[in-house]
Amino acid sequence: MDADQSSATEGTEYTPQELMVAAAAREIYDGDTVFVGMRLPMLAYQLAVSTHAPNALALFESGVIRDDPAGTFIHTMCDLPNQFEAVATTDMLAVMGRLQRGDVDLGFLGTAEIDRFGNLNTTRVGPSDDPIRLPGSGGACDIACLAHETVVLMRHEPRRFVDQVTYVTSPGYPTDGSGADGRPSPGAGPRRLVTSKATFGFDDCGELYLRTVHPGVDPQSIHDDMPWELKTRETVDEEPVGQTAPPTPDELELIRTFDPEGFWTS
Amino acid sequence: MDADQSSATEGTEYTPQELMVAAAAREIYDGDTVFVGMRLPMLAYQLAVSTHAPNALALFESGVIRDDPAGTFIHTMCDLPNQFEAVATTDMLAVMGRLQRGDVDLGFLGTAEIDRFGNLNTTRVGPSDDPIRLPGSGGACDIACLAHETVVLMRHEPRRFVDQVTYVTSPGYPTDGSGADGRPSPGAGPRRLVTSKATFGFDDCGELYLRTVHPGVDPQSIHDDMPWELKTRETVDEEPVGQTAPPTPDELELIRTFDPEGFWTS
Amino acid sequence: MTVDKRITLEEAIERIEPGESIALGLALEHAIPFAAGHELIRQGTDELTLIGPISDILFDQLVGAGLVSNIQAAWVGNVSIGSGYRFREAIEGDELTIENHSNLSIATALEAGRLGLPSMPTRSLLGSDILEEGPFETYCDPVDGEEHVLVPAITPDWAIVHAQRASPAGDVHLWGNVGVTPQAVGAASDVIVTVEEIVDPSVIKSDPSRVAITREQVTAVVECPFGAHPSPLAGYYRRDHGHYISYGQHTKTQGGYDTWVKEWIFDIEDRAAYTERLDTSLEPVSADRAAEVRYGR
Amino acid sequence: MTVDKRITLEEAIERIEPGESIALGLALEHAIPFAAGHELIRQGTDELTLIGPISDILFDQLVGAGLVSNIQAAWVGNVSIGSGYRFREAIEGDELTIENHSNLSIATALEAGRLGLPSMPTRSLLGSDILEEGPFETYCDPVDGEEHVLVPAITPDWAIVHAQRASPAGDVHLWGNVGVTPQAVGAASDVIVTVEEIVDPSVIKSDPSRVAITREQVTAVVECPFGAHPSPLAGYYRRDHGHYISYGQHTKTQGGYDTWVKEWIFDIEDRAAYTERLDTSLEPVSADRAAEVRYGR
Repeated sequence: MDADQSSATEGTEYTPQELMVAAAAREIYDGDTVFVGMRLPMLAYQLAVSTHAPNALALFESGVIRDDPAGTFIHTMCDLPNQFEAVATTDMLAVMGRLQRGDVDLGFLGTAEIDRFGNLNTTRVGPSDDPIRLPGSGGACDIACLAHETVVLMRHEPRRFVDQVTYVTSPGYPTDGSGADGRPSPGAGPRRLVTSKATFGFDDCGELYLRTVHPGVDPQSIHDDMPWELKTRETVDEEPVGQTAPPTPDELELIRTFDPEGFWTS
Repeated sequence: MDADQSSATEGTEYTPQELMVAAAAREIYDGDTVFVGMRLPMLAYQLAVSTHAPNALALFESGVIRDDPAGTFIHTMCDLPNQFEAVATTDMLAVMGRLQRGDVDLGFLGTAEIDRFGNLNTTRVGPSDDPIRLPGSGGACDIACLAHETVVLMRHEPRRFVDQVTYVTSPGYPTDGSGADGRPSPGAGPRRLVTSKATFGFDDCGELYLRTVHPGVDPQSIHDDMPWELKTRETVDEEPVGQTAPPTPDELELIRTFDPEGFWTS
Repeated sequence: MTVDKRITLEEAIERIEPGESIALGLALEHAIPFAAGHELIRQGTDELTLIGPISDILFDQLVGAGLVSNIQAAWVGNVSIGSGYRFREAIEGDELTIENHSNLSIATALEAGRLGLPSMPTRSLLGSDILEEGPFETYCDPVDGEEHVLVPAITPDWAIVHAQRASPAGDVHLWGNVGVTPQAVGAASDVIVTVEEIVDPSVIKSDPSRVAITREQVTAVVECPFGAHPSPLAGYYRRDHGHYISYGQHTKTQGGYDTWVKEWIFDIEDRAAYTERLDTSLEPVSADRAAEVRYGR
Repeated sequence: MTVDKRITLEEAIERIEPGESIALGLALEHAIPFAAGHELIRQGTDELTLIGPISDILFDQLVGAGLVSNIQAAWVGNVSIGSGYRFREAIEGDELTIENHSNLSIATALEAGRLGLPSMPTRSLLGSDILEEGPFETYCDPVDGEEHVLVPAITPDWAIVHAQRASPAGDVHLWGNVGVTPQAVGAASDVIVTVEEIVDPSVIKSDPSRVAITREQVTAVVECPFGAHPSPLAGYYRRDHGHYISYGQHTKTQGGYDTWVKEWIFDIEDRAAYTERLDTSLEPVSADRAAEVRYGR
């Protein structure tokens, strides 16, 4: 995790993080049971349940279960506003049991590195003789292995797309191209990658492809960022790469209610 | 379990059940963590904690944990008086986890049949082509396997002492005479058998021996009840078979407070 | 915004199909869902598999009604008097099968189900005929090199729980001892909750650490006052010991049971009429309010 | 009649020997026992193994003080800003070892300890380098025939828990989310409980379903108001976000940490003096009383 995702895009009325939150929120369907991690996913859940997914239920690995946004800004899933008037405040195995049993429709993941098959690394990067230590998995590996599907959120930087992640913290699809069927874990694997420039899907081989670019982003710049030849939506379902829908004014207003000082989104 | 343990001994001022409760209570040491089963053990714990073992803690498989007697008569460990002002009312794995971890000093068991090595049967008796079904283990097998030591309570009837129990519900010691070391389970096995006529110990081979007879009982009658040649305390520690201490007036008064109508003790 | 899961007891029990498996009597002698069990008898849902640690007389009543094919339990009887006569006669007559468990093995089997695991280990059962006759396997654990028992998961089609109060959405406050309730609810495919009172969601949300069952686990919520009688419910009513003793005395024969079931189930219109028949006060005494708890944000 | 386990924080922490293992930060970002951790720093108890899922900055502070040899955890950092700089530098400089876990694998390891099992299975970790590098084994479960991971039990020498209130004997009321608290308390050999308030036993006994830890699990009870600051405690205080951000800003170098630890730990007499230094109100709002609960007998 990094602290400084705060470079607002000049000339637009929303930040890249606000767009990511809106795009992530749209991946939550009404009635979903969602495993919600820290940072932007907390905002994405709060946005979704306030708009198109009023019956989405949030499970947090701390033991909190919620059906609505925390009343005020939160840094962590354990902040009192996230516990206050929760559906339940229980223990980790009570919620992780539901995850492992297969009851979670969608989980969110962040990452420092991603490979072509959605394998994620939040443990250590850099050369083996001079590694840089990151905080580690937390619940990420569990969500990657066990949620029915996952959505990955990542700041878009070329160095984060790698041929091979330094450490597989959270497994995506097998690098042999066998896709969801080749995964040793019960979950079906990543559905989306949402970056600060574009959204991506994963094809039947589990390989990343470009779905939409955010407003103002040149699709070629996305291809240029990749160390491999990036597939696009055209090769998967013959649809052209589209443009990511920007957050609506209502969505923006809600996001700014949840994060009034732009701590996570500026 | 049988319902009619109500034959008061003529000519004494206490019933055999009251004596069994007092003898069982003396097996609880101050500071013990005790796994308490239904019926007479509930009374034995209440007596012990009210007299010589004020710091004995009772775990009940229902999830109740107590440090004092239930305020009024109880049929079951889940009766409201046993939950009221308990130390905790939690779940079965919370207390069974402590049992399996080895934190329970003493557990109580009842039985329909017992063999020479303390193996107990509460599942089925009689010939295999015409069996009589009993209620089953409940937590008895777990207590037998996992408590550090156990005390067995049984109404004294010759048919209950058998060469081989019909069904091993609750394992005692191996029938090869290998004693506590030969047990596959972590607990050390039975410490005592308390019947309505006598108390018994188990020697290093895990074999039952006569320790004390209750007041007014002819020791020879105990030997006559057995299908095998019964060892006595003399062969184990060269002490003569003693007489079981009867309940004191204070003990009797307490037992009759806990079971005012003699439901379990008359 | 939330789905309202309130239906009648009749509607809830109609969802259970013949041949399905039901975990009930999960808090041991506390909070046994007798009203739901009696509705099963009324509807005649048969070929059932019953799952539970200590069923007290509810399993015996369902067996007496001829609805049960199989039982997975640690103990079946009448805690006040010992034997459950309908169960005994059915087992001795080979009319039903039983998978004998200990309390810990049934708790472990349900815990494995709750955690989505195929099996879980225990140190219990070794040396017993429960192990020999049951669905268990022994294995040598690679960590400590010792022999342990692997208990296969049990994942009931249904769990039925009686509790103090719930919201219409199915978030449940339950207090007092709970036995294997968390395990069975977590392991079951569907859950029916009967409660003394359905309350406004704000009541439940004022104390989220008291919530034992949450909405996405729950299929139906039924308001059913006195729904656990003759078992006790913390804060609501004491155990009706006389009812258990009387049930035992009257059901030593199938004919006796048939008379009992007519009087107490088939001839009774609903739970309110059942309650009116009782002539004993079971109201708890000393029921002071528990110490205050606040959350805040 | 009961043993009084009240001692001072200093006395409680003195019982922990260098080289022992301690589980703490068990409710994740909630109720982290910072006061106890700071006393460890004051006493200089070193060669420690720290165990926990998400430690927030308490692990970083103990690492910065040079007390930690080994960590078994899923995530170590500063939840408000990401990295914990003292942890990063120590790992990158090979000054401590880490056994990487996921949250579920650490919860499973502690659950195995709580249940007295040598190991327990999980479906997580498959395909990850956590599995490859860790102490785990894969096995084929005989029930479903699939590959699973066996997680060895973790049994800490100590668990330290901060809670709202306890009796002198060590029966503890804890509410709000608890993370892996039940698992770690059950798995540990000894438990130290720090609480906002030590109360009369009747307060605890008025609500036995609220009791999360019982006396026979507990070695020492310490009254320590504000003992979880800067983490939040349900009903008592909100999270002090600024404190986390400031800690991160000031501890990017060891020199910065040394200044920080002098100012916030070594130069502070006790927890009361610590509290006086804080210039922000963290009192929760909307802290209405939770819905009433009664038991009765």
